[in-house]
Amino acid sequence: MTEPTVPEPYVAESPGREAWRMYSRNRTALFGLGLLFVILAITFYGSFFYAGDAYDIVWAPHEPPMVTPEFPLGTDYLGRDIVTGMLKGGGPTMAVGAAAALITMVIGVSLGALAGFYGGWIDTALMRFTEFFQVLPALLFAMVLVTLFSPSLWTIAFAIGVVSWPQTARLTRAEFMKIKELEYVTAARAIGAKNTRIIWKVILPNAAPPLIVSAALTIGVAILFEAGLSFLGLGDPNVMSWGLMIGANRDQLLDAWWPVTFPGLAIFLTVLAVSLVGDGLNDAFNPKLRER
Amino acid sequence: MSALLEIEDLNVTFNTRYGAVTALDSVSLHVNAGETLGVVGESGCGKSITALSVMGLIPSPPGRIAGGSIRLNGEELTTASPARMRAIRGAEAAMIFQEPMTSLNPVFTVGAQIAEAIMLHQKVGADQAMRAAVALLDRVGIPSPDARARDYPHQLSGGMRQRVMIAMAVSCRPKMLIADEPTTALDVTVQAQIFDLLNEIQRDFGAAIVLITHDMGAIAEMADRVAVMYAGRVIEGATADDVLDHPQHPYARGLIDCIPNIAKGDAALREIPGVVPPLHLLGAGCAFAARCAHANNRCHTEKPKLAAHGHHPAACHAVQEGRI
Amino acid sequence: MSTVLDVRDLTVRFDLPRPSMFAARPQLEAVRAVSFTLEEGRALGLVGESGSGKTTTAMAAIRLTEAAGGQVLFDGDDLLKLSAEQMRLRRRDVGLIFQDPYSSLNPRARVVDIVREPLDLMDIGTMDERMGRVRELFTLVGLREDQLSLFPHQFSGGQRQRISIARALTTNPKLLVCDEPVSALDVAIQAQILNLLARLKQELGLSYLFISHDLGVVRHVCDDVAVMYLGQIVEQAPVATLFDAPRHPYTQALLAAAPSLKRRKSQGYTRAMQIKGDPPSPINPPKGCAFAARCPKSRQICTEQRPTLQKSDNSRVACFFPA
Amino acid sequence: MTASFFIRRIAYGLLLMLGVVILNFLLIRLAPGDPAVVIAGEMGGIDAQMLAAIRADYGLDKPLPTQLWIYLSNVVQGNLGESFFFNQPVATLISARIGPTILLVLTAQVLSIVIGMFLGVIAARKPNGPLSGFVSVFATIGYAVPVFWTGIMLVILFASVFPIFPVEGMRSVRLRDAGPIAQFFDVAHHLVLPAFTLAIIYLAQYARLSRASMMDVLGSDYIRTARAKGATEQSVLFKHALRNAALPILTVAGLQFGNLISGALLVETVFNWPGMGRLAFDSILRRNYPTVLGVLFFAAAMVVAANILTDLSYRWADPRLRGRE
Repeated sequence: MTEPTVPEPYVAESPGREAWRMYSRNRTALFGLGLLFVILAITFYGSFFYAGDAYDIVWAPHEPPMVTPEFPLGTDYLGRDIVTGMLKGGGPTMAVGAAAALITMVIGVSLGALAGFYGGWIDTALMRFTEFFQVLPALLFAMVLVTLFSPSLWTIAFAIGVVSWPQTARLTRAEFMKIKELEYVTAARAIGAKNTRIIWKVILPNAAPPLIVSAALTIGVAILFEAGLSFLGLGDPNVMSWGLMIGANRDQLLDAWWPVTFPGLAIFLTVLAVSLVGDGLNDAFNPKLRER
Repeated sequence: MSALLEIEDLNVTFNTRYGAVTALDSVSLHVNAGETLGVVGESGCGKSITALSVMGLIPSPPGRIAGGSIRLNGEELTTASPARMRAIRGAEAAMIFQEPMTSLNPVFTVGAQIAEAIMLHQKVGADQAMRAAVALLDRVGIPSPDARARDYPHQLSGGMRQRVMIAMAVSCRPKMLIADEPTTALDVTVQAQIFDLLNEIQRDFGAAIVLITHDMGAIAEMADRVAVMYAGRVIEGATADDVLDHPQHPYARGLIDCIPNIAKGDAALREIPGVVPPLHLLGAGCAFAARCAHANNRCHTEKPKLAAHGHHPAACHAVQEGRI
Repeated sequence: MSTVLDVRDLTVRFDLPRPSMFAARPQLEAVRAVSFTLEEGRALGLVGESGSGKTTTAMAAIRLTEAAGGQVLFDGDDLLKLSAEQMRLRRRDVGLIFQDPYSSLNPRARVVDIVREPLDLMDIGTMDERMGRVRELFTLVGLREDQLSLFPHQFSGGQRQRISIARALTTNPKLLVCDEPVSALDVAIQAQILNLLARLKQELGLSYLFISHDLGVVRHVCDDVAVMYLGQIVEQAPVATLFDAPRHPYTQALLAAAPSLKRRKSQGYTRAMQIKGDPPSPINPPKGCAFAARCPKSRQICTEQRPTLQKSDNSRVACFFPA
Repeated sequence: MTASFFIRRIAYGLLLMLGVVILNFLLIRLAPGDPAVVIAGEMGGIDAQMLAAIRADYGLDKPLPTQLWIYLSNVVQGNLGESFFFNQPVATLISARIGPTILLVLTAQVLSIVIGMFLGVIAARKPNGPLSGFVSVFATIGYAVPVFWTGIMLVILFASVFPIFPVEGMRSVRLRDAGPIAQFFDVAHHLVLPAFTLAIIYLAQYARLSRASMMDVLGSDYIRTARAKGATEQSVLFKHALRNAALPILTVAGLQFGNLISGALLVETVFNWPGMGRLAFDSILRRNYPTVLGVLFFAAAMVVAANILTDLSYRWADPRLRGRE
């Protein structure tokens, strides 16, 4: 005797597709995604159209915006074009953000997964290690690392990754601990699945939604970090970035507001876009909201 | 004599992503003073919504009482002011819930939580309320009530917590006590204790009890009268003996025959095929028609009314037409 | 009739957090020297309230929980002594069904993969053969082939439990461990699953280790019943004997507490036997009989000595004063 | 029980601090180049004699474990090294600047928690109301704005457009000899912009978090129980719900403390606030490692202290944790 299910969706909607359907219903989240694409497109294509070097002195210093048509956003204290700086500075800022987020996720997810899955002394040891890193104020620690190992895009990305993984590790651990108690994990063991399979094929896919959200938000945090370091003069001095522009011009900020305002706005919009995407993913993955 | 609680043609709707769905459809019930009414049905049939409507605790939004009346002691509750409802809740009508684990506030002692209920409705000081709380804990069979009053909920067992909930509910001697699946989360020996306690409380305090349950066995032991609910409607109502011994509605028959009973052995259980339809997919006809062996064309197109025909009232065309 | 499962003195302990930094780590003895046998083609019910250790006993018997001691003889081997890989390969002979149909299926896998996975893991047959087996199982448990590629959340609770059963049967096990398989389902659906389990047992000659707190369900499904209290079996008997003539006071109390359609308020029903309080904590089990504190028949000896299971005919009871 | 918990918590805190010291040591050793040069600081005006003195002091010619031991015993004696640029012991240098940092960080913390929770609780009453919308938007924006940029914008705004708050330093020069009350108000006046800049990010986050947490709690069974016994809306909201809803805020506030100090570093730099952040910034520009590592040490100590306080207050607020260790 079969039960007729109600309602009967005969189309198998995969979790990913369902998440996208939920995501696309969310207007703010779509706005964030659009904004992100626009920013990426501008910084990517823009640097082709503006062939000049961001370090080139092209005009008189402190030219205000909207005065000279060639320099719509004005020039900085040395007479460098701000539009060029913004276009050339976006790539490195975002690249460092993405690389740092990747490092963060790799360290955080592996340690968190090990701690959460195995528990016992492994968990204790790894969590003590994590707590130790959480005691160090992240930006200060990153500053120390960058100064000791001399600033370059790589050391900056590395330093940001090294200081920001603990939160990801905690989140991953919590997810793993929660999921490993569920019956479908025991079921996998009961049909003879090995630990590696359970970690990779059973728990990780189910822990993925919050981790993906956290990855998106980590990119935002990493961009803010990079900006903060550059602002403090610890950026890669050879690569223009938004934070560097603010840091270089901040001593003259009372004479000229524009060289510090526009790059800051760019950082803000980028992080905003990334975090809106993160929030949207969070809602899309949330089963509670799905039923509305 | 008019009943203590009278629910007439109560309609409750909920806004969902499928639009407004009818959670309660013309529900009529009454409870006489001092008796126990059992409300029985599968999950999602509207038992708890009925109880929450009486207490004025329907989460709103998304829920809304769309029509009908609820009268407690002759007083209309659907139009009562929020202040009046607060005065009634806990004093004239009290409620205990399914999950004793989560129904008590984790950051206050149980004594304080009972004392609060007392102080909300009676002009007594904190000390006196606390003494009354301890006396109540003693009354509901909690050993060393003085010490337990100072405990936090997490320090008590599930059965103890449900006793605390009962103490809190009867603290102002309500005329009516609604128990929403009070033992579902408890072990069977503890469930027996709670049922016995509820019966004792009823004898001593003279309260009418509405017992909401999915367990026909609990109905047999506890209820004087029964209302069987299905998909937001009352489909059968009579004395407990009538319903248990002579169920009329095919759903009620199925519900009784599908229970594996400790008193009988091997016979295959009667199955009710299919599942309860989700509320947003209810059609014009009888909600049970799709699962019913006796359904005909009329069942699929016209909702049967709860009307006496034969033994006792049942909302079924087949019964009313004498087909079964 | 041969023995499928022979459990001897199975003991399980759990570590508890230390009460202070230097104290010894306290342990909770969840299962205390439990022994029972399960014969081929029969269903043994493990009955008890929460904390009685019934689930832990079953999980330890099939090595999903680590046992602290004892033997589990299954097909000539002591399962507790097998290497991890040997045990893994042995899992094809034991199926497992869970309580919660909503958390027992991986929400990110299609049901076809869920049901096929045991064959993949045990490396049985070709892909075509495996798919054939999955279709066969779907029909067997009352699901349709057009539902193969759906995800678990697209099924109702009862259907999910059917999927669980199909998965448990994939590798043709001899033994099915059912952990409260119907307690999360509505009564009408319960009946569907219980009838299915009864049919499968008969058709496939399966043996069940059936865990439940619901005496009605146990009476319906099982051939033998073991009643557990605080990590021990207090009474074991064939189902009719146990329900009609319970000997241990705890069994009597359980039967008195279970609601029955025959006991009517209208007929002035009052409970024959009422036991007080909650089960004692397994952290500090009493020295004597675990049930003594709640037992109406308790005497001095009950609080001082622990009764052992005494065999008579085909039943066993652990009580100094059995009925 | 709680006393022993407190002692254990402090012992663990000291262990963490030992870890920080060892990390500092490792950082000096791992940095490329001569550790003596690293210790002296590149801008410290090094000569050969000075380097030799440093090598002797830190035992740099001895094996690594001995070096670690020397370093540890120095730290235990309160010797975090010498700042050759300021020509002062690092500990002295930092202790003069830790006060303003604590003042800034605590003010920002209190502001953000109090205002954030207030906004969140009010917003939770109407989940779809305008205030709820504002809280979400504000939280998203607050999260995305670089804190130093907020500071810079405020400096531009208040330096030239509305000169009502000072945008630099902690005290006015003209009030150096004024009475304590005048000085107090002077510092408070200077504190407004930095504290607000720092608080705004966390304020936004706490508002969103407490809104979510409050909504969660308001849907719980015990709130229904409170309503079922006839409690008033105020009592439900502020007595039954708030304390439960505050628990996650407390957790996050504890975890965020390190980030708050990081933010203070940037804010101090923007507003020339005479705290540890400025010191760290100045020292890093001069490659003055002992000072930088000293700041790292003290900042970590602040985080450890804050964590202990968080744990204690959590146990106070949540009786479920009290029996446990």
